[in-house]
Amino acid sequence: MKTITVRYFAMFREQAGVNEETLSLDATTAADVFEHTKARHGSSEPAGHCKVAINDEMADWTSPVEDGDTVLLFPPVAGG
Amino acid sequence: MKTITVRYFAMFREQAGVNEETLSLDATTAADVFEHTKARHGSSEPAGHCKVAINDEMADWTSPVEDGDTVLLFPPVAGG
Amino acid sequence: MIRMTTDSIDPDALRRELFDPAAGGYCAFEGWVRNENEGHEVLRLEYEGYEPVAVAEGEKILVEAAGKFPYLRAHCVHRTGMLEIGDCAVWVGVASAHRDEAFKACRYIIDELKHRLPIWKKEHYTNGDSGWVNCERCAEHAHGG
Amino acid sequence: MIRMTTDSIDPDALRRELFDPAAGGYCAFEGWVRNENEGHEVLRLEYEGYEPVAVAEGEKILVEAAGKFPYLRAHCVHRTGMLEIGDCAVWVGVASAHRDEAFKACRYIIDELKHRLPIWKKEHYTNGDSGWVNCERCAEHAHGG
Repeated sequence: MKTITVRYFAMFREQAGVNEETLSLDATTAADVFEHTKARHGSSEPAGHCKVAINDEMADWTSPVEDGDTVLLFPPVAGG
Repeated sequence: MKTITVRYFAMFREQAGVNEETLSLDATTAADVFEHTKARHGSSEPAGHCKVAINDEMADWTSPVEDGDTVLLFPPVAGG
Repeated sequence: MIRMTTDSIDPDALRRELFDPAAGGYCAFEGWVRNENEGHEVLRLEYEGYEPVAVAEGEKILVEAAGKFPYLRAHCVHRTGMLEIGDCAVWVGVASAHRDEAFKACRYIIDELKHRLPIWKKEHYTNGDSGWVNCERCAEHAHGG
Repeated sequence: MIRMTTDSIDPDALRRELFDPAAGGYCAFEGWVRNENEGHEVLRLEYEGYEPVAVAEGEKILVEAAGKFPYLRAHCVHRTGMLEIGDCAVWVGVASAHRDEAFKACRYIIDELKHRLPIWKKEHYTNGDSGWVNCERCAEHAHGG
């Protein structure tokens, strides 16, 4: 089990009802964390449209997560 | 013979030494007027790089000139 | 330089920062909040951004643009918070020796910025509804099947 | 609208005239006097234009651009007279619903304007010489053989 802090943005924050939460979970990659939170908060957004950052660095869904990491979940972006 | 007023711009004005002059000449087209002024002022600029207007309307070198017309001779342009 | 702000954007002041005696061409792009999106009448837009990652990713985009279309100077500012119709949400300015690089770098920067920066917008409609706007490429993908 | 002026150009005032609640994208281009051209150190530039034909031809270009890249509003101002390094010689601004038309119409307008309007520039060099600048396409043609 790893302790992972997850931060939610925009649509994900509204779905989760919190900005941030700290979870204990079995997760190897960023994708594992994302799937866990989707199940937890009933989201169905495909990962392909979303982005992820780990400790403020852009990452891939296959990037490994370590105990103590902060994972940022970004729904589809729309700047400009 | 037609009476044609010719107006010179930029490089052509400097070559002619006048802004404008009124000439009596045998000319059917704008090209005829241009060739006449080139010979008169020793210019060698090819017509292909230049433009011509007749009475403030853009014209072609093959456009006919009439007695009393004002022909504007534009050397290669470089706006902007 | 890229930065995020909650203040209104001052394009004229930003433009002056790009002056360079070797610059012959300057291209600027501004994204304005418009009154309509995909058939919905929009009242205002709410922008949310995550600054640490947005700024890091924006700097990468500026460097990429300089590699592809060598320019002299480029800046970008993105506003967040609640914006009204006509407000400038994003400004990109590029000064370069010749106009081709200025246009192309400016276009590259705004195109990349729109789909790579962690910035989201929520539209507030005249009927009282609101909704998060999906990214352009997602929409293209979805429309394409 | 296109106009010529001997006064300095005020891009911010011009930009405000293009505001439109349906506009989501705004693209502007400015031509600045730079300190160098083809290896010559430039001190200042002297622009000469013939306004009646320049304005008529400019209006045609704006109409053509609207046909190709439908925009909401576009303006263009060209300055003539003696300009110093850093001065804005030409300004083009386009507002449209989406950014693609704004970029493309702006580019079309400046490209056409540069080789169709009866406007000429004379460069004054630091060594005291001066020379009329030939049009871009003539130069390209000449370089191409």
